[in-house]
Amino acid sequence: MIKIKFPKLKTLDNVKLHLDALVVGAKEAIKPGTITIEYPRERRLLPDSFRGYVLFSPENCISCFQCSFVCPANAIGMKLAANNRYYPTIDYTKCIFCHFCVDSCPGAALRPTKVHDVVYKNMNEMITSTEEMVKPPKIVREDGYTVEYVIDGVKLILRRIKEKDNLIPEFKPHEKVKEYSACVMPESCLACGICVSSCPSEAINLSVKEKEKELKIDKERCTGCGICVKECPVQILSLVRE
Amino acid sequence: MAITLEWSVKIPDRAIEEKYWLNLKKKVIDAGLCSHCSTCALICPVDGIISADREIDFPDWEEKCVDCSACVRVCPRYDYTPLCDIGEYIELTAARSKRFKGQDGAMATEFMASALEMGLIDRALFVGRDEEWRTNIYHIRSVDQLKDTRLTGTKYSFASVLPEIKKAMKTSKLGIGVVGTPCMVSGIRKLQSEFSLFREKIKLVCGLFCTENFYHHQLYEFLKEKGVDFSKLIKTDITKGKFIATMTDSVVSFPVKELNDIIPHGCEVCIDFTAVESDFSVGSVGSNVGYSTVVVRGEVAKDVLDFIRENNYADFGKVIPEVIEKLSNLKKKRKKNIPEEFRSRIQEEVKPEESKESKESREKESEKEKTEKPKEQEGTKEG
Amino acid sequence: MTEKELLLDVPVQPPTELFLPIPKKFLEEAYQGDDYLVLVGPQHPGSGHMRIIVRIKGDIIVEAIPDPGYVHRSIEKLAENRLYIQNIPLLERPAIMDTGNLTLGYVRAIESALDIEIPERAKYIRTVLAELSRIGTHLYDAGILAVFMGHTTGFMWPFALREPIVEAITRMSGARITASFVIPGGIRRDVPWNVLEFIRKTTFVIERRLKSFEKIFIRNPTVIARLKGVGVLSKEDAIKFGVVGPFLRASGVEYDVRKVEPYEAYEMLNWDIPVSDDGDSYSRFLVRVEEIAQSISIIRQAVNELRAMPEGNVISEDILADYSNASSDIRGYFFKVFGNLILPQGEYTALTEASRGTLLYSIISDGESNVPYRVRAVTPGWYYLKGFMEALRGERVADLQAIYGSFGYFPPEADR
Amino acid sequence: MSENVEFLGSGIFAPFKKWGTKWSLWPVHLVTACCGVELAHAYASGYDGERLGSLNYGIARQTNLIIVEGAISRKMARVLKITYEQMPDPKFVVVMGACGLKGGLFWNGYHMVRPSDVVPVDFFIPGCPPTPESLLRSIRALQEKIMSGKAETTISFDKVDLSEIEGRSSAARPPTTPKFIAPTPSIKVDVPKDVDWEFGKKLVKEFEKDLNGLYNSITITAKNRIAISAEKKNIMAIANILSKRFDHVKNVNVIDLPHENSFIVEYQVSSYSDKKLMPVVVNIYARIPRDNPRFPSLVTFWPSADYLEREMYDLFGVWFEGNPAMGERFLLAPDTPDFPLRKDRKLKEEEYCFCEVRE
Amino acid sequence: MVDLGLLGLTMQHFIDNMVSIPLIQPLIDYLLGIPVIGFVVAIILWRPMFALLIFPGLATLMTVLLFIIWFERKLTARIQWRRGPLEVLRWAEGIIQALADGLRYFFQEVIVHRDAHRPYFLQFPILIFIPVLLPLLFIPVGNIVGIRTPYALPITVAIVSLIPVFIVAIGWASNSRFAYIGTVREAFMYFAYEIPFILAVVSMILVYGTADMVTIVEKQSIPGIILNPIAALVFFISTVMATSRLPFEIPEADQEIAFGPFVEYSGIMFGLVMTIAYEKMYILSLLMSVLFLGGGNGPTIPLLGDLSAVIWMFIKTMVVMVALSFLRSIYARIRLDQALRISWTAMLQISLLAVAIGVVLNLANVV
Repeated sequence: MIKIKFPKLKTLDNVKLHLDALVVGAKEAIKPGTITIEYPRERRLLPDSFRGYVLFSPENCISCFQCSFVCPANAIGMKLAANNRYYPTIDYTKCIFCHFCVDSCPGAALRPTKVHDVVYKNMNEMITSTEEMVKPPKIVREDGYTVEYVIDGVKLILRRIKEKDNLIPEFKPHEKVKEYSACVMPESCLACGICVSSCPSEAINLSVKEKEKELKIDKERCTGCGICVKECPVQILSLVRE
Repeated sequence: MAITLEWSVKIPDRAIEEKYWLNLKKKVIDAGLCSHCSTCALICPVDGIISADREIDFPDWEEKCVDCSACVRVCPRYDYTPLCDIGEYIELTAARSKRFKGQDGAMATEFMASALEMGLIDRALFVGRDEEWRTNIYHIRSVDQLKDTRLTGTKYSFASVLPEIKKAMKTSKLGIGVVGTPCMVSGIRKLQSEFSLFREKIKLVCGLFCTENFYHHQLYEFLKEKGVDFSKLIKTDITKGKFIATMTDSVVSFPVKELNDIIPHGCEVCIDFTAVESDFSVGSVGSNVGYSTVVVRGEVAKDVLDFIRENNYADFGKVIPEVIEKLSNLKKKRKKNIPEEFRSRIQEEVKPEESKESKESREKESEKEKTEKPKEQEGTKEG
Repeated sequence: MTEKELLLDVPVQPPTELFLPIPKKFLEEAYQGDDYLVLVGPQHPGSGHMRIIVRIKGDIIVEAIPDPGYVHRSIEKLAENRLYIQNIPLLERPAIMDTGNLTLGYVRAIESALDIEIPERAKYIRTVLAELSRIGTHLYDAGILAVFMGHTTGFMWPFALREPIVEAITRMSGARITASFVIPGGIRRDVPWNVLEFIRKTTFVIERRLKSFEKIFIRNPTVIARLKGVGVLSKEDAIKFGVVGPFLRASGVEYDVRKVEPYEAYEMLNWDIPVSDDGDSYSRFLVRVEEIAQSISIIRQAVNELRAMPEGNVISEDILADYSNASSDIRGYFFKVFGNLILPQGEYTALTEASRGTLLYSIISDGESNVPYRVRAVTPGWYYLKGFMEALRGERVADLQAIYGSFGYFPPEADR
Repeated sequence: MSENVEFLGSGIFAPFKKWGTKWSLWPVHLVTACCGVELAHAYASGYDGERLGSLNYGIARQTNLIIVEGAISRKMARVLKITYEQMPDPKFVVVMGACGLKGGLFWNGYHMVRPSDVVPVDFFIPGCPPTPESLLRSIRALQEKIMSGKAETTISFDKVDLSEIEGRSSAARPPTTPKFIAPTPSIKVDVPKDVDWEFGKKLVKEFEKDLNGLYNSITITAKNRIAISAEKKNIMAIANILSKRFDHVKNVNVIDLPHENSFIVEYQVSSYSDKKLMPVVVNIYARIPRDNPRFPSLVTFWPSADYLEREMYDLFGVWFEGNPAMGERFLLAPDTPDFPLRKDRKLKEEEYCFCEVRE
Repeated sequence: MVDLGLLGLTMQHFIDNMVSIPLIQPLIDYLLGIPVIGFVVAIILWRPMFALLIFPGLATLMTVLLFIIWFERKLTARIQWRRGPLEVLRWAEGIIQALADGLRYFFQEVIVHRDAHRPYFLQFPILIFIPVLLPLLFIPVGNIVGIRTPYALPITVAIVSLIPVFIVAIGWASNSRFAYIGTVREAFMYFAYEIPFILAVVSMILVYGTADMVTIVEKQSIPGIILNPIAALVFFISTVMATSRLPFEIPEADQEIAFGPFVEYSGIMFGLVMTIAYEKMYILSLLMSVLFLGGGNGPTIPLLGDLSAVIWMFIKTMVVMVALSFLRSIYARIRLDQALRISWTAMLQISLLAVAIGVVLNLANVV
């Protein structure tokens, strides 16, 4: 335990403290340690893992709804696109940029960017539909320099590089694991067809014979999104690893 | 656990060329056979079939029903094989629980509590009631939750117990115990025969002696006319042909016959008094006051009974089988309401001639019993 | 806004319709006596987002009644209908500058419920993040204390020193302030070596600039005059009114959750807790300054330990179950692993030492739903609000701001 | 505000008015929520808002810009309205942070208000908290709006046609919510756990000796955690005995069990003075009926429980007899629905799918 | 030639007492030739009018006001590791920031809230300019002086001490709770610094033996600060208190009582009220350079004639103002009772010591 004790000050120490303060002030006035980034003209170099606006690549998306489920602010809604698939749309009025969606997307369809300094004039412009999330957005930029925090020894140096920072970092997707859904207890199946109608990639098909119904899961088409496993009323489907 | 990518499911043939729900509606509900056991509400994948305080219904079935035939496969009354008499059993005793107090011996509660303790099941479904005695279902997971008085005691109105099984199955690991009327028990047995998942999950099924059940709103208005104040009502009972509603300050009683006009159709065609297909059935008929008659049928129920005996959670007593037979024959009189094609399927239980000495010994006991207090019960008793 | 409400006059009789949480008789009493009722309101430049109703006789405060709740965002009600992992950003919002400690508390409650042991590297990185946010919060409160006493340099320098810390947290987690980096079982992704090296070097920058900050603010005679012997809270009062954290240690009680119930890597590192006896505003401030020095030494030791450790495994195996390939970066498997997290039945209480004091999370789960039944979060601000109000009693009105700043009272954290 | 911008743009002095206001947008010191951290960073040495002439000033009368930092609760809405009315005329409002737009993380909270319903807003900044750079971008955008007279969003997207990606023949059935809430859960606060904690076992024996007959059960629920269940009537007696060894309260908690028609009220106490008892947290709890919840207040033994009890009255409606300031609203605004934390007060549910293509 | 016969003033009267600037003498002669403009130029360059309009007077006051507000923000920013006002005029480091603020105030709505005493609320900020600007009349620069009287110093001090009365009136007129507390604090501070301030001036009068500023300046072969440094220190500290600058920013403590007496002002009224403190600082630093730094004395620059005294005086005043605004970034605000204790105990004793030194120097009539 460190005992904190502050001695009673006599007038002489008081004057010394006054002088210390004035000397420090004067020293800073002459040789200041300015660390200001002049934003409109300069921009701070952000790490590639910065959590800014989110980009979307539709071909990797398996519309598994996981980004919409995980969003703490319910900012992601899955919208029915023209090709009858559900794609995420981000409502930036509610988005808190926690990137749980980027971390949950099994198909690595959502990518982070370094775009963050954006301002809107009204709120309904902030709901970006899926079509708008594919191409990198164009923002108003007035910066000529990029400032990087560099420390050597005890000095903090703001190194100014005279080029515009590329706001779209290259993104290496995580290594995916092939999973497909299979039935664990076929004799309890109701043949209700809910898994057939909720499978986003139409991997399960139901054929009706005269006295019985045939169900078949196409291992290649199944993307392992897990919706059928979740929706099955009797919970008899489960995801199986390759 | 065979993991397959292709499998087939047998489906029953259609009575009418319409969606299976319409088949069910026409052949069972409109035909007056529906006993409101709500097994179809349990199995419906889109939770469309509603089991509430009115007839079973599927509101917007045109676009919600996926025509999967599950409801038709599980309905016990679809091709109805009526059951009657006591059916074979391992043991027939009367008992009274020491830990709980219920309608009579509170043996259904006792059985479920000891099953929970044995670790046979981890979830028991009980019928509780709110202020207006409307039924709602409680998921009981521990013994001390059963102390709540609103759970025990008979509620003479329909309770949609089976849809709650669907919710309980999601998270119950060991198994589920259910208490229900004979029609519910036959619904569960039909369900288990069709889908193996329910065989594993539903471990213990308790049947109740039941003559008939009522829709809550009909019973509620009927009793209101009789002057029953539901806020002060503490117990309802049918003994000696009389319906007795005891309240904190007064008692209202009237002969059961008057209830005949509000008996639903489903109960008029039912002749199963002692829940023949249950693991064990409980009722107040045939045992003296404060005791419940327990008919142990399944092996599982036998182990639970032995468990109760070891820890002597209950004390046991005499049972008079004739009284039970008398009542089940009384209920068999309803055979005439069953439609033609089903009546042929009833297997009467041929009474084996009794060996002489067992008969006298039984008559002696019955006189002794009669001298104490003549008793003749009717109606659904929940021990 | 009805016309009457905007009438800011000085009435003779007490206002009839008033939305203050004080009983009517208190008002009449104040108006009949020669006391003066001052509302140090939420918009007042000298108070945070709350109103303090101060009853003063002449220049001496007779009684101070708080009117919190201006930033009450119903965190506990929202936490009851979100998944367990969706609560991590939610429970970090009361004090976003203290992101490491607040998320740590909630996540440790989950881990104590699931009985999982997190890998060694995750423990050290969590300690570094917690200590970084501790330094950040102490600097934030020093800045606010300075602005309350009119010392603009005292406001600007701590926020300048916060910039390298915020840069460190950005490189570590991706977000400047709200990192939401701690997840049940470890942290979201492994921190590469150059970022850890940057963090270690940041501590040297901060230490050097703190020396000149000490001369211009901490040892400044006017600051000493304003803080010495003001808002004294004796040891018995501090315990009686439930004060926590550095403000409890400043009144002489040697209590720090990191020492009493050690968690993460605090056991394996050697550091010490500063305690002072005189309990006035200045000792509260000095205790926090000494804690910055302790946190700096903790970070340096932790980064040295981390240098020796193999990179990679930062999420515990038993929570990943069959997605064990995601043990160095949760990307791609976050919802698959945590989507259906269910805690066993019971109540799990976890205590953590946030920078402003003891932080209590108690999660009650019914063992079946993947949504907590009840999450009770009591933040340090809510503990020492009572002690703060009692410390104001008998002080001068002009000192209200100095005591407010010395307590580092942050209403969003207190109101939750 | 459109008429503000018109006022600045009209008349022969227009260029001076615009130039003067452009380079002197002083935000008022109205700290509303936790985004204040990033506002402070924007005006501190890191980014220095004063470069653009914008000085963080203290009083509403002398400023012309309000930066609403984050969440506005019902109580703060009145203050925001009064501050806005106090400001002299050409005034602008910038809302900062997701909480200020549509409630962000607290979108379905019962205490939240949208600033755009209280005051007319010029610019909205996404982010939680938005970075200082986006805050200075909003000052720049406001300056452009003043000079050019019309507001411009600083981001533009270009659309992409999705139809050629191979999709489904017909729309799939959207999945249901991932949240599963057990219908009638059973809540046990004292689930025993065998943990090797010698001191705890000794402590439990001491409690059994001291409180003989007063308690229902004493269980060790985890290391350093003991739960004592008791009846409401002898809570005061237990508190009296325990307050000799434990000197402060760490938590007053109420758990609502609507299906069992009861509340569990918990007091978690610990001790600062006794070194060995420091890590121990003892949880004393009792059940009380739900319709007229009254509970003896333990303020006399532990004054530190005062505000915790008043908060529990505010949120649950449990009346703590003996607490001096019981009954008044403490945390909640007068117009909030009362006792909001009870389970039967439902919040708006999440919505995962805009199934029909909207707007 | 307009003949103001009735006042008996002819242009000649002005030309006799004209500022002599050899550098631009031919230009002035040419301008005097033009009938009307000549007369105006003559009046402007007439020494007393020059003192009023140009040097210590209006023109310099306006430029100094603009400069010092910008310089203070720039200096504090520099000490606080940041850049301060910049983008207004990027190449000149934002020097016209105060102009932008002033323009914004000018066009902002002036709110007079319902309970303020409307006439006084609007008049006092304008009336306060009388005590603030009047002393400029008596401050000499070389031989340029408004009115030369032997009682110049007491009059200046008397007028300067009138300012707090007006500030109290402003606070009373705005009838708001915080303004009320602000005015009470202003009154307290007024008692605090007035006595040491006057004693310091008296000690300097004793040192120089005369109260006429012109003779004081002439007598200062050795600058006053060396003669009586203690009086200089007391004068400096009481200037800090008078202009309520940190560490004595108690009346307008914007964190505690929201900008004191001026809390209700907005728009141009606030512009005027905000500049009072700066103008008072300008006057007192002029007075300090006259009394202690030998205002106007200094090696004469050949071609400028009278202007060299003006330049020296300007430099010395700027030095004092820079010193005053340097304190803003160093100190925190001390409490009112601490300020009173400092002024009534320490400052009073030091100022009595200064008077004693003054008496000694007077007897030894050093100067």
